[in-house]
Amino acid sequence: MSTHVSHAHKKKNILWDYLTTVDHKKIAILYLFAGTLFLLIGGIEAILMRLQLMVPENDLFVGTTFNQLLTMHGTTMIFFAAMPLVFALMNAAIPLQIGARDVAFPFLNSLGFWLFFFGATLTNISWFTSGGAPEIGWTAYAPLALPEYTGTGSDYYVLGLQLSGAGTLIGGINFLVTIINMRAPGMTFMRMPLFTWTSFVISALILFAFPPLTVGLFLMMFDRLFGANFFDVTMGGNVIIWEHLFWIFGHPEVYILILPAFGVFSEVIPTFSKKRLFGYHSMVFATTLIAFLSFMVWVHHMFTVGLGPVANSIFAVATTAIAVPTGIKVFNWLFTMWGGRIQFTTANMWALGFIPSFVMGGVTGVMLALPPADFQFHDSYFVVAHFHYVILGGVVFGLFAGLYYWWPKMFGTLLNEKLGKLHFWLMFIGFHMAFLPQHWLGLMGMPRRVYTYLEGQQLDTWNYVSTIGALIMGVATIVFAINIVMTFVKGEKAPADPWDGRTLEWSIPSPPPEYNFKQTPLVKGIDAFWIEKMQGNKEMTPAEPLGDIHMPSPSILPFIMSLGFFIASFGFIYHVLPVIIIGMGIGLGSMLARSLKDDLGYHIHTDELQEKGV
Amino acid sequence: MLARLQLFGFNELWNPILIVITVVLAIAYLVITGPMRHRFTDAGPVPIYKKVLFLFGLLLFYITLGPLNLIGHLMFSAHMTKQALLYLVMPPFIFLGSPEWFYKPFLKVEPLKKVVRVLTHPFASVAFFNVLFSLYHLPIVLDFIMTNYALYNLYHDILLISAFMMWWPFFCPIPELNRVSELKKLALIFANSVLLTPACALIIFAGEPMYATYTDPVVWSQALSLCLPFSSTLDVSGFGGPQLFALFPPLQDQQLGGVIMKIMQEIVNGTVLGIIFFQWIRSERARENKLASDNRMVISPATGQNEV
Amino acid sequence: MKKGNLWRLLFLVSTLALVLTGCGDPELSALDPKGTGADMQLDLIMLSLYIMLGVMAVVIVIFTYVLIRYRQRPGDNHIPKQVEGNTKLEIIWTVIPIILLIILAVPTVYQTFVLAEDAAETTEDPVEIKVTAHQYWWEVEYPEYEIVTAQDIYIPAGERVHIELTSVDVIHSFWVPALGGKMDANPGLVNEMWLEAKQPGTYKGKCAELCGASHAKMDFKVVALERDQFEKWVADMKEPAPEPTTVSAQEGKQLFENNCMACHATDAGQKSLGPNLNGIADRKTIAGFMDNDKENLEKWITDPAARDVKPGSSGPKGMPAFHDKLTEEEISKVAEYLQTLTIE
Amino acid sequence: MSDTHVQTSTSLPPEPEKATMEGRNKFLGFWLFLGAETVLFASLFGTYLGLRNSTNGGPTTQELFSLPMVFVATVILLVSSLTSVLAIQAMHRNNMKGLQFWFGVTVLLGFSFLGLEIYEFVEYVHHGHTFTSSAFGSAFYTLVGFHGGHVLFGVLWILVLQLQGIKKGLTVVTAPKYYVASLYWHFVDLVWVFIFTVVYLMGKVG
Ligand code: HEA
Ligand code: HEA
Ligand code: HEC
Ligand code: CUA
Ligand SMILES: [Cu+2]
Repeated sequence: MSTHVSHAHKKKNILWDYLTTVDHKKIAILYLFAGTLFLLIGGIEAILMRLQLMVPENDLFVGTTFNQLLTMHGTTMIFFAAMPLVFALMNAAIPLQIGARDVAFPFLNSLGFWLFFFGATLTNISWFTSGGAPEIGWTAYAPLALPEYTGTGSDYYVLGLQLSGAGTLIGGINFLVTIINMRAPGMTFMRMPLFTWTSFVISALILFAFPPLTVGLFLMMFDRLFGANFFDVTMGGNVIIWEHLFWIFGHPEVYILILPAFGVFSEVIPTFSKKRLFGYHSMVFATTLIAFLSFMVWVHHMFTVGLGPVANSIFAVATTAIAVPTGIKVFNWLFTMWGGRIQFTTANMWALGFIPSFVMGGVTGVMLALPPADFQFHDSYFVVAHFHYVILGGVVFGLFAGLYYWWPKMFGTLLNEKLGKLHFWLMFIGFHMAFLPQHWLGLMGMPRRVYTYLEGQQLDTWNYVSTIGALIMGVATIVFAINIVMTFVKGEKAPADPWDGRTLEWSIPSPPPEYNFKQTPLVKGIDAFWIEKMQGNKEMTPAEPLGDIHMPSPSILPFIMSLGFFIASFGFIYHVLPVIIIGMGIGLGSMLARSLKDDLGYHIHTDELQEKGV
Repeated sequence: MLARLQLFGFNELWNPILIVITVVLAIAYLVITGPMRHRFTDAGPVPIYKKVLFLFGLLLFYITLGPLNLIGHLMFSAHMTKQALLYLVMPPFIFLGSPEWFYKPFLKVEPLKKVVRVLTHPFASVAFFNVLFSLYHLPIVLDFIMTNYALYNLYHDILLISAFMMWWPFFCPIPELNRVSELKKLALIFANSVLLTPACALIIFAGEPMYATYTDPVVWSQALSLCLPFSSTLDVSGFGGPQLFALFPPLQDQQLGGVIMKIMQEIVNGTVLGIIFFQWIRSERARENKLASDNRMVISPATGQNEV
Repeated sequence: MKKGNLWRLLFLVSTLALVLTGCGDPELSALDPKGTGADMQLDLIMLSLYIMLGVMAVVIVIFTYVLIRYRQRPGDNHIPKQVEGNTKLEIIWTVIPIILLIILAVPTVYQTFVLAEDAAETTEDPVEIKVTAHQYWWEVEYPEYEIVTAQDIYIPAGERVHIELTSVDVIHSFWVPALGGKMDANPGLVNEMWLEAKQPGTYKGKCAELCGASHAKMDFKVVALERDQFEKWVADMKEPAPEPTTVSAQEGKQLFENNCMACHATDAGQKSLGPNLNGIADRKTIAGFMDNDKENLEKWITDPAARDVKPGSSGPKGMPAFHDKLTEEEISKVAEYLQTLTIE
Repeated sequence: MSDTHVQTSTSLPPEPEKATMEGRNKFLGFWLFLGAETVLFASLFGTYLGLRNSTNGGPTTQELFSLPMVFVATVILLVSSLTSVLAIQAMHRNNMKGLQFWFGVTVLLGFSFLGLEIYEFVEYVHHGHTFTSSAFGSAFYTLVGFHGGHVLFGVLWILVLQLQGIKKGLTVVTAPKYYVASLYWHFVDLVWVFIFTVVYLMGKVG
């Protein structure tokens, strides 16, 4: 066995390169594009729904069709758009922020992506099948999701989520290990950038929250495909079990989405206020506390199920408690800006727009958490308004902030600031216009998930306004798309440190070389790069001499493995045994192949490094 | 209900023997941390707040094993309150209240040290306590244990010991034995919360009263007579059933019990999370300062980086 | 800075607009409560709303101030002082929210228990109503009066009635915003709640849990009557319907007995696969949402699952379309017959 | 990162499974994975406890379970846990033969456990207790079956590692694999102890 497996660095075509890559920076780009694609799909679904609801008794999308739209919109947005976009940023930034050359499990990283991608594709393929898309809401409550009531769409939902959920779990473990084991010398936990911290915490949440979903999906799958009776009341089943399992997962899931966004803001706001983050330690603590509490509140989605006043009260109190750590964060951001020098870059605009929008959504969350009030709010448009405020005003704004902020690091080009600001303003206005009126709609008696409403219930005006808002968001998205295309066509080249950044990722070239850091940096405190800059250094102090760098080899196996499970899923849905066997064979076979063949990787030698002269 | 408690005598309700034990323990503590301190090596003075913590722990000890123990046989929610206080709240207070030097002599004894080491293996002890605790609350197990004197005492002693073992890694009084990193402690707290959830959830969401001890008059009075202090001669068979004392209907009482357990545990774990976290910050600061002075990596005051 | 103002403007405008348009449909809106439950709920909503507006105000004020005061001005390149934190401030913004939450928690817990009370707590011998949800209609049963009906729930005003909720197929949710919040109807389980209308009137009810294609149209009504009126209604319900007088209605009756009786009973005490049609002529609506007139009856019988009626409602347990079984004329006769099924 | 070089020398470090960064990552990652598995089984246990009395008129737990057989299965699994410990100890002594032998025994025991389980299931089916006969049936077979699936995966995995070991020997690359596989095996055994207590013992008593 030779240690000199020479440089597998031949030029390959781009497609093959991306299919086989195990480089976290490229995987980030894969996540980014897949996530954006599904964001567009989910957005179009949203706009179609809003068109149907624009006027009373409209008949554009009626009954099942509308239910399919809303199910696919919710599912796509949460699982196939927001999650991968979060993972895109994590992949792009975390290894760079902690001064690592790579993630802990490059191979698994790629596997995680492909599992997600095939899962998402699977679910979306349902549109083109005779059974149609799932029509059960993103929460897929039993027994509506049982074969007695709905067709193969529900199977697509179950299997698609199962696949992509496995991918997410793998991703979570990868990031946990990466952050625990791969930090550069001096990068103690209490010096980690906040985005890394929040990502670390959500990875732990993923670890604990996804298995209940997995189990729930298995039970549902067994009920649907193999005649089990978990949710079949006539055979002794219990429909509430699904609700518990789903929300034990579902509630932490919303924090899995929002915490990384919080992390992004904690990077963006200090950078563009030219000030270190106010109350760093309490920020970290608030993050862990939110994560801790997030497992104790799932019943607030089930206040009307009839669990009794004792359970309701207690989960109410536990839920409202989350306002405290969240409030700590909000005020810390405000006081980061206090006394700073605030620059209105596009990235920062998103962060600034986030603060009032999210707080607005957060406080309606607290209102929802009061059971007597929730008896009115629950399953009404008030809830829809709440979660779009936190999700759009929090998660989506966070993703955009992160994207405008790290785009130069990811692609080496700068997005156009003018278009960026236009994108922001259209989105901001459209967003408030679309969702603020939905609060009133809910209180005025409009249930959610209805494909229409009757005339003469005074619901017309606000629905109309809401739809206009959604259309404006659509225009905003088109502006964003133009910006991206323009940047690819003739983007401004980005310097290594375009924003006068504070953390390690800005100390290396944009885009970074495949090995990230030529020499692992030595970290001397919070905002490591800022410290160096303040000491007059242009670069980080290295923690090791220049030496050979070991890199993992690319591999097509993750793709093939995921493809195998993807194929097998069709076998399950249509009860075709050979297809199941072939698919599982491919999947397990590539697992075996991976286990048998050790990846020795390759080395980049010192002379090459010097040649590149970075 | 409180008035009905008069049916029990002073002896049954207040358990004088336990008072004596508690007082003796308190005096012993005060003597050891006070006049007898100098018998111990490296024995620094014990600050007042520590003494208060310890004595509060002892107070909890008495309340839970005394009056609450009795009421806990009448009402499930009181039973859960007792357990939460005894296993989740009391041990941290005892640990926080006892000075480091107090343990040292014991742990000098090599075999003892080994035993402690094994018993307090962080993940194992957390798992052990939670499993033991969850098992206890399975209806059959609880009903069985509650009506069996020897078993009852044995199980509770083991639970109490395992609770101390579980808390040890978090509050380990002796730095040398502290082998768990702060990150792991955080993970342990998470694991702790997760592990207890199924038991609580099953109790909270059960659709009907599950424990014969709190619903069936025969089992009830059997269990009750066992829990009376052994100096008691009260005959409870004439009391009728649990309904006599109940504040709530059995189902709500049971739910409340589960909820109390859950909420107490959340508060305790949340607090401990905070304590660990701020210890962590402090130790990192200390390390940073030490590094700074060792390596002369002084951070320039111009940047204001390390302003506190 | 611009952002802050804009946001406030938006907020103001919409609040204003809300005031101008009123609080919605008085038979439907939770903002215009007509029941004791909804009253309590609105009180809590308003209390929480005030607290939340206060929180918002604080955040917006600081936010706006910071953006104006500390925005980068041209030519300014100073490096701000790098502040690590401020314990006192941090304690303040931890403690104040805790206090606010405690203020909220007290009435919340209290009301949660009040809403879970037995109706008998305030009303002696409350009316018992069993509501069973079906895809997509509501069956209503008064066990003590031996009445079975559907869609319209009659209750005496000024009293708490006791409601038992369950479902025979999927999960539905029972919501009468103007009277009081909702409760799920779960298959295999029974939920209890109380409802009290302060004054007589008709209140709109909705199904609030996604239950299939026509979830949007699973409406119902709660009709509150003065006690004596209510008792009269009970008595009337038990009277057999008058025999149809016109020839076409009599033919309609014949057709009904041949085609519809398998699923629809017409005498008060009897349960049937579909809604009991006793008194259908006096229902507020047909199938929960359509104006009660002959045209709509015909439309319904012709094809209940039509796109503009109740899509998806002709499933295995639903009502079949009759356009290929009966002629238009026959359907018209059946409708005429149905219109004779009054209770007065 | 020079410690990631592949060592082929016969002198292994004392804890070969943690000698390289990859090894340490694998080690930690696997522990985390087991954490996720724990939550997975906890959810399954919760479901089972919620449904175990919903027999839908079929046989109840008391009528079904035969403790002696389950007890034998338990002993088999516990012994296999012990043999896998012996295997790892052999590995730490750099004794490839011992490693292979004890893992071999472990695999055999695993297969006999599976055999017993299949036999047991067949028995139950004869008593009318099937996957589709009631909610209890579904919950029972899902929980116990999931565990059975884990056992099956475990034996196959160890088998593959053994075959690989014949070719590759004991290196810092293969050592973490053995170690992780034995961790997995312990975990699977531990889950069984819970199944034994919660499903069988409690099913028999209450
Ligand atoms: C990113 C996603 C996200 C986030 C962050 C949140 C945050 C919160 N959510 Fe939300 N929620 C959702 C996504 C999210 N939610 C979704 C998707 C649903 C619907 C699911 C479905 O049914 O389809 C939902 C539904 C939902 C419900 C169920 C409603 C129902 O169906 O009846 C409830 C009830 O308690 C709730 C509560 C809360 C609370 C208390 C918070 C808190 O975390 C908010 C905390 C923040 C603040 C409070 C603001 C800042 C704080 C201060 C400025 C300090 C001072 C404040 C006070 C003293 C109040 N949410
Ligand atoms: C990440 C989560 C996320 C996001 C970003 C959004 C974004 C939006 N959502 Fe949605 N939504 C959910 C999560 C999300 N939503 C969930 C979980 C539900 C519950 C589902 C359920 O009940 O089960 C829900 C439900 C939901 C409803 C309620 C449906 C009902 O109950 O009947 C509505 C109604 O207005 C709605 C609207 C919108 C709108 C207008 C947007 C807008 O922000 C969208 C803006 C548009 C775009 C971002 C893309 C526009 C694209 C184009 C214009 C095409 C351009 C094309 C090219 C360039 C090729 N959403
Ligand atoms: C197979 C069963 C079945 C048959 C046969 C049937 N119906 Fe129905 N009917 C239903 C069901 C179920 C509903 C409730 C549908 C809904 O509202 O979603 C219903 C609803 C109605 C309603 C509205 C009831 C209300 O309370 O508003 C009317 C009127 C009606 N049917 C009339 C008829 C007539 C007339 C016929 C025969 C010509 C008929 N039905 C035959 C099952 C049936
Ligand atoms: Cu019934 Cu929605
Ligand atoms: Cu939630």
